[in-house]
Amino acid sequence: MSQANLTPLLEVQGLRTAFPTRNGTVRAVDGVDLEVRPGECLGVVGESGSGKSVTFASVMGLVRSPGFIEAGSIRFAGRDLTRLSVPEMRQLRGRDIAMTMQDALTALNPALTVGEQIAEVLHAHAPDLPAGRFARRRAVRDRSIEMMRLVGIPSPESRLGNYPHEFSGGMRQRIMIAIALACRPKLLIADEPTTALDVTIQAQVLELIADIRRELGMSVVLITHDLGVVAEHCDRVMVMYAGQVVETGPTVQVITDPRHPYTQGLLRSIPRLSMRGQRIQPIEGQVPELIDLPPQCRFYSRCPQRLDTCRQVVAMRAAGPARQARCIRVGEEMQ
Amino acid sequence: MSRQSPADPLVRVDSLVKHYDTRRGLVGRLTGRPGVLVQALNDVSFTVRRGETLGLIGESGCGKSTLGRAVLRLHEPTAGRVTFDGTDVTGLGHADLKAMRQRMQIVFQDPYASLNPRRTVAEIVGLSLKLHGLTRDRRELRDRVAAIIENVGLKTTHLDRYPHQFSGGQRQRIGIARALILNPDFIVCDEPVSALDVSIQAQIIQLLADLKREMGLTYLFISHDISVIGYVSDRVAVMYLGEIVEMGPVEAVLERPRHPYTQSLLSAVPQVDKPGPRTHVRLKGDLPSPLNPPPGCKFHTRCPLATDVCRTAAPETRTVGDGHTVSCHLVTDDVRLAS
Amino acid sequence: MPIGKFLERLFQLVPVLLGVSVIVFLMMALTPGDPVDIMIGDQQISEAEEQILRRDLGLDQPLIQRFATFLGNAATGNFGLSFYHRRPVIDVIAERLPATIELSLVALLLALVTAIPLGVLAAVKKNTIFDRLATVGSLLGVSLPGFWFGILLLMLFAVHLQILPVSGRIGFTSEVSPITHFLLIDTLLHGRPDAFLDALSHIILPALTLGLPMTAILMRVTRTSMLEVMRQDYVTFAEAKGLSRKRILFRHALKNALIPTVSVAAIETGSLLGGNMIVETVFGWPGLGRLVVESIFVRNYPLVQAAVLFYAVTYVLLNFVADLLYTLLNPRVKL
Amino acid sequence: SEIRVGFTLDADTLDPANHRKRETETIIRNMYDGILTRDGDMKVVPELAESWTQVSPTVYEFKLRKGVKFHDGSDMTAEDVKFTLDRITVEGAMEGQTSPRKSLLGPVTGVEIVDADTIRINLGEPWPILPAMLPFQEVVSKAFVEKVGTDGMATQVNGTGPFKLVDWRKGDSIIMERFEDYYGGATDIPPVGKACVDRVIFKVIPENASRVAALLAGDVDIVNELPAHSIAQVKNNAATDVMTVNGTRSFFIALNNESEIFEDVRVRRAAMHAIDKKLIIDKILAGNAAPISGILSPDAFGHNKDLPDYGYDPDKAKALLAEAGYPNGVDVELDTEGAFKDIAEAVGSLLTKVGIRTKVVVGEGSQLSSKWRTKGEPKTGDMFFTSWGNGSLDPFDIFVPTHRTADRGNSAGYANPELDRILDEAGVELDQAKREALYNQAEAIVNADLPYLYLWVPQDVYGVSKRLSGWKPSADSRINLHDACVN
Amino acid sequence: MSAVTDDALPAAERNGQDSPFLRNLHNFARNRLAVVAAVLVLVFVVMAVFAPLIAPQDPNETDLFRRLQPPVWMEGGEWAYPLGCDGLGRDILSRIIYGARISIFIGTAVILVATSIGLIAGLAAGYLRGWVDIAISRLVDILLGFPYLIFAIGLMAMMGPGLQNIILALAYKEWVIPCRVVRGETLAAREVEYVEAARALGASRGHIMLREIMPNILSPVIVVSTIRMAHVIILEASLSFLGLGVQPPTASWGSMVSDGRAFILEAWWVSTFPGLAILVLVLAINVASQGLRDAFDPRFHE
Ligand SMILES: Nc1ncnc2c1ncn2[C@@H]1O[C@H](COP(=O)(O)OP(=O)(O)OP(=O)(O)O)[C@@H](O)[C@H]1O
Ligand SMILES: Nc1ncnc2c1ncn2[C@@H]1O[C@H](COP(=O)(O)OP(=O)(O)OP(=O)(O)O)[C@@H](O)[C@H]1O
Ligand SMILES: [Mg+2]
Ligand SMILES: [Mg+2]
Ligand code: NI
Repeated sequence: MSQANLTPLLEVQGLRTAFPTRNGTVRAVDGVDLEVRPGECLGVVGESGSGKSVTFASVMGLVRSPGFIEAGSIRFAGRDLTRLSVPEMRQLRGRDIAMTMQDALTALNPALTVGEQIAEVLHAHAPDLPAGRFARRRAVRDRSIEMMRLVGIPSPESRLGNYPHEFSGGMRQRIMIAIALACRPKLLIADEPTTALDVTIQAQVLELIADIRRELGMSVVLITHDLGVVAEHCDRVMVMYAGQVVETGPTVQVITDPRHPYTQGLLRSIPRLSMRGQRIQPIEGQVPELIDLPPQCRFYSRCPQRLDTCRQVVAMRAAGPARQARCIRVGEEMQ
Repeated sequence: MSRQSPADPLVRVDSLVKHYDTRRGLVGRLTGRPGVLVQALNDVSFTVRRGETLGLIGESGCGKSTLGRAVLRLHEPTAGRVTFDGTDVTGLGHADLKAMRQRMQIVFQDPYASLNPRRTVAEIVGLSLKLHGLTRDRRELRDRVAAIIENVGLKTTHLDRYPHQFSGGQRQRIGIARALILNPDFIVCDEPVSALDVSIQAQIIQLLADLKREMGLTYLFISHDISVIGYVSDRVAVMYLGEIVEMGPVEAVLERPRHPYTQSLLSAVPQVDKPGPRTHVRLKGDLPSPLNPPPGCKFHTRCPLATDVCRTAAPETRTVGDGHTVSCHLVTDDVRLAS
Repeated sequence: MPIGKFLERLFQLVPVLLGVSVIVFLMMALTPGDPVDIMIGDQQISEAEEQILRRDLGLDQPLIQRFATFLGNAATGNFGLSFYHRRPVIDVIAERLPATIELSLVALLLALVTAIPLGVLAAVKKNTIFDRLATVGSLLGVSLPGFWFGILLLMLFAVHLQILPVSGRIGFTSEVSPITHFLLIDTLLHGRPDAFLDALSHIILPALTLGLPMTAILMRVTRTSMLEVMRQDYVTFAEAKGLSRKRILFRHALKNALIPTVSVAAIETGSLLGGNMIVETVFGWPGLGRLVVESIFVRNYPLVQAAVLFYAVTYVLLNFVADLLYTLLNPRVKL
Repeated sequence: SEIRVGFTLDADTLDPANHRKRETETIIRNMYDGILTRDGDMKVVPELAESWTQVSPTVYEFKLRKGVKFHDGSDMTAEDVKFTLDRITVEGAMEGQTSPRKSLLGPVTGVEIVDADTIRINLGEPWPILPAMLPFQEVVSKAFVEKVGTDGMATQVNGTGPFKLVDWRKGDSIIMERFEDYYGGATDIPPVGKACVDRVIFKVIPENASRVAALLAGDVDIVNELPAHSIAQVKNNAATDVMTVNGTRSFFIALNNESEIFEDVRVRRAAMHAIDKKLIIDKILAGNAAPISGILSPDAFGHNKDLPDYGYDPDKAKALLAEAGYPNGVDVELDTEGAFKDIAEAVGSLLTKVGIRTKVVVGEGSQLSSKWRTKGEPKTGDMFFTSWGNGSLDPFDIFVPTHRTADRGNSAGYANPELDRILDEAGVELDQAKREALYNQAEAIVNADLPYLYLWVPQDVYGVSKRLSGWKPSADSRINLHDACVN
Repeated sequence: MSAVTDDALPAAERNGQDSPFLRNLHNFARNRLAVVAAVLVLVFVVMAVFAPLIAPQDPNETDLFRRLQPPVWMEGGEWAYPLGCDGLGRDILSRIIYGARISIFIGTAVILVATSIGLIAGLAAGYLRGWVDIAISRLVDILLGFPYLIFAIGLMAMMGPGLQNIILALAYKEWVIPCRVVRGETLAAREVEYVEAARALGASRGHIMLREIMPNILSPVIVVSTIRMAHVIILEASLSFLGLGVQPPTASWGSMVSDGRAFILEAWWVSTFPGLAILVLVLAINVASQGLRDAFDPRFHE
């Protein structure tokens, strides 16, 4: 995919999403900027709790109460989503931006057949469906079968009437993708589509997403914490840590030459066959709790290279063409 | 099986079978409706030598956890034998089994579900000492708990906290401490890192490796993450649908896999170090149901190389290298699949 | 498959019925109070005449023999003659049981149709005034006994407003020949909407009164499980699909939330069936409950024994229906 | 036109020979007539009979009315009357079973047909109360019984009464309509003729409050057993009124005469002086009861009008108690059924005030009855709040059972050979004046001995709609709707 | 790097070094509604204990001249008898105050006994499965399908009156409700990994049931039990009517409600006020126990 300067499909600026809790406000997303260009696949990596899901839940307008978007703008195809009314947002969801949930095992309603779950999104958005009641039903059914076939479910006609528990994990994930793609959205947000799956199934699913992306020319956001997945499938990557983006850039560059110490640590802590016998070097410590964080580099307490000067608010810095990282060292190197 | 090590194997599993009887209710039992047996383990045999880590990989539902639990007799095996340090564990009575449990422990996959949310760390970790009557003295109990807690990288100030106050990595450390406090010889690690963050996962793997070295532990290490298995194990067993299809030293199995399933598994692992699209050995379909496993070679439904013989006859286990065994009809000579 | 399950239910019925028979027989037999003495009441009677009566009632035999006879006869569906009605007990019960079952079912239905929307509403408006009021109201339903509400409703609707009848099962002009013995159904089968409305107006107050405690409990259960379900991933996913609020609440959330409601309702039908004596008395409802209580007081053994067995059977069958319903709601449960 | 009665209980059966319940009889009696009946003053008068005579101490002769038709159109004959009585009195006459009403006609040994219009009833021993007991039995059609059998009789009616059965909705209501060929009823109770209303419905409403509500709502025209505390409300309502009639049930407290405490007549008398009957009657029974000093109702045959009254006198009670050796009082228990709990408690608190510290213990009816009615076996309690009905208003079926040594209803455990002798004598005495004197004497004895604390005979209270006319309640608690009309 | 791990903990936990109990109590205190409810429950208990000091009248003093006297705000009411009088002219308020003794005692005792039995039976059925489960489940079915009143009369006949017997008679059938709830929860809990972990450590079945599973399934049991408490208090009245319940003149809320039945048309206050007392008590217990449960459940600490 070219890096042509097309206008971004999705552009998020200064997004802050917070959850008031008894112990204080959790700033789950704290000043995230990002953009997704048409046709591109953006990988989002980061540790559990780093705000990946909340960021995109904010984009979808699905932050669970008591959470709320404090600040920021979310522009999708030229429209500011934060300004849309609830019905307008509903119209948009599922039709223009679709999403698959982190856990395929719990994201499908156990009490409804998969056929119904696919059909209802078609009914809700009715993209070019015939008007008559009966004809419409038929069209929806045909479309559902087509979607199931597209995601590789064998004999879809007979399986429309099955319930989610009658499918394997991989198939459920595929059904969720079928639901997400039913209205041919412009943007697919795939939130950890493979964490619950086995490697061989994971490969199948990721391949499927890649194929469909190519076919439909849609943009994909692939949320994961597996750098391997990103390496294989994404054009660009965005690394998150504690509610902030710490590094972005073209995948190959970020992986071969990580600039942020967290990205470096992450890469180092992946066990590799080639490293047998050597010690892996895990990043010590834990991700900080996102309450009342001091105004300093969020990675400070775990950073092996920390300096006193890190105890200040650190902004994103350019780390090369189309690359940025949130570390004061990056600036130094550039200078 | 040749005796290479001076000592006998610590754990020896012979033809272990485990079927879950999901026939429900009286009528079912009376009429003996067939076809509702989950054949989770089918004739599994292996040994684990003292001080060794045997890695166990395979897809979800292939019977890894069942194997781990059956070895500890947390689930009663349907048939077969487990010998631990010369004692037949499968035949032990209640009291003997309890004594044996001091020497065999388990660390669970889910650090959230495996700790009782209403117990403090001290209670959780000290429980087994109390249960086995190893100490009556409260001070001593606490000291021992504190010692082990520090061993796994937590602090004594954590003793009176509840599990929910810890992060996943810390919880897994508590689970490890609980397993370690009885000073076991053998630990089944049932996917101890699957639920953890990338960076934390590394911490735990490292911890387990260090403990093994310090305490001379023996592990049965279950995971579906091949990189992790590759990193921690001395030998590897690959399971498919209740059977071990390939087993051998880690280098042999992971670098020169002989079974088509192992090969496809390996090629499916996304590699950070080689960014960009790759080609895989693509498997069709999903894992067949253990309720109703296919005849012949169980892998034939998904195997890209399956032949007629695969569909009818179960393959024998062949030795293809030093301690490297494979169950596949096709592996007569050194057939290697293109990746 | 339901056949197997059905057989199994029948199987389970055997020990339950045997247990119930033994308990009820022993209880009646061991309770002081002599049926003959009670029957004669304030009258003179000679020893010989008393013996005749005793013999006619079959009370001259030893206990063991009476029990054996009872079990043997019961197995063939013969429960003997009612001491007072001097007719086969089974006939007497058959005249009354449909009324009791009809009342219980309508009460159940009313409880369900009021409790579920209220529970949903309370969950949706969690912690609002409405929610609190609903909680207090539901406890009110449990704390104040049936007759209190019954008579209150009676005074309001029958005496002051005069829009509903005071007692009975149907008006004198609305008689229809019995088909199912459920008047609400029979009137419709006969194509008599006027009679149907009449029967409905008779059953509404007793059913409301009887169902009230159950409404209260079901409402709380629904509220709790609804809150639980609303947190599930599949509800969020439904939002992400851009479905309407109505569809999400009632199709996605409610269907799952009803699962515990149904199982609680199944347990509670037992107390509904066995607890309707007071309501039947207050509303002059010609049901079995009242008859049984009267029969206990006059030690009408055959009737009490048989009636208790019928209660047990009805209860088990209703539970079976609940199980069926359960599988409808929860496809994971296989019959 | 139609009359609806809000009635406490449903009929057990519609077979006049196969039940033992007053409520059942009340309902049946509107469809079946008896040989004899009672008028408004409780006097026994002929109904299906024209007249009767006592031929000898053990033989009664009845002349039957002519032209009486059953509901199915057939004529009533002497054959039917004999059949009716045989069905009740002969052992095993009802398809092998014996009528539970047999004991009500105790000494009847047989019935003879003298001619087409005359029958004779033979008795095994003199039994002067036969006429008083005959109103309780209703005449059935022989042919009909033979046709439908005992089973059929339970649910079908073919009587000679003013109303025919239309429908019996069990547990709910009994619907009857006027019998157009009715012979007119007892000539001594005018008006004579067909029933006034077209239809009569007995609607079963067991709950007191609901029955009252039904009356207030205009749903029913008559309710029985109107609770005393509802009287004011019914009276205040423009469309309804209250009617009362002296009842036949005597209320009393059995004192365990075998117990250490109540063995002493002074204690028994002390208890009697402690109870303010008038207060309780006024306050709890809304004035609707007649106090009694002996067992008999003031309306009963043989009632002794000159009995001394133990007035309410707490001081005297205390004194008597002290005299009996209880200056500091005694602790006793008063057993009662749940239905009379409040009255028992009121009595209990009055007793407590004079030192007979009473704990009210509520029990279930049949159990209390097995505890107290021991037929001479030893008793365990102290006091028992109870009652005995006297539908015939003849002392025979109240005095004997409650006071004769070891009899069925003698819950006091009272034993007085002298009284037994008087009662036995009165039971076979045919001279009514002598009988009366004997019972007067008996009343005087029990009034002095006080085995029971005699309390009162409550009135039967009915709530009626003001549109009702021609009806008044009857002391035998029948609801005879023959003469009742509505406007 | 000692500071590092502590950073990861929620702020509130860092200073929580005092005893867990105090911490729980502190947590409870923050739930205002629950505190109000708890205070209310306390008020009821105090009322019961000090009834003789609080009650304006002798609860058993009958005065037929005050029969069915209305509450103070109605015509004919007076301040000395603020909630009116019952059928024997006894002060309803005083009887409610005294009745708290019996009703709270019976309600609590029955629920405690029933819940304990139900807990043990439910745990055994759900954890041990097999024939234990079958036996217990069938017994539960038998009792659930058996009309209660018939049962009560039978028990009454066998045991006779007395406070202890009332409690037994009520608990006899009451236990099946918690039993069912517990069984269901146990079935789910027995598969949880911490239960398996305890088994792996060699814990006995008793230990696992009572120490591992039980504490974690209590909260639905508490919810059910508090609601059932209202039932029990009312049921006591039906026993009173049969002679098994509390004997007169002792006041109990249940029997007051049921005594009032006769007068409900003319004197609604006789049964309504004790009914409201039951309502308020149960409501308070409900709210307070939920608050307590939350406070003492370590998971709810955030
Ligand atoms: N409803 C909520 N209330 C309070 N905090 C919340 C809530 N939802 C999310 N958070 C917090 O927001 C932060 C970010 O969560 P998010 O789900 O985005 O993480 P993630 O990167 O998607 O992690 P994972 O890889 O586990 O999915 C976390 O610290 C989480 O605790
Ligand atoms: N208690 C049980 N009752 C019935 N079937 C069971 C039970 N436990 C496991 N199984 C079945 O046995 C098979 C093997 O399960 P097991 O948990 O051993 O797989 P696994 O390899 O550990 O999978 P995972 O990677 O998901 O943990 C599965 O099909 C599973 O459904
Ligand atoms: Mg996430
Ligand atoms: Mg597993
Ligand atoms: Ni790929």
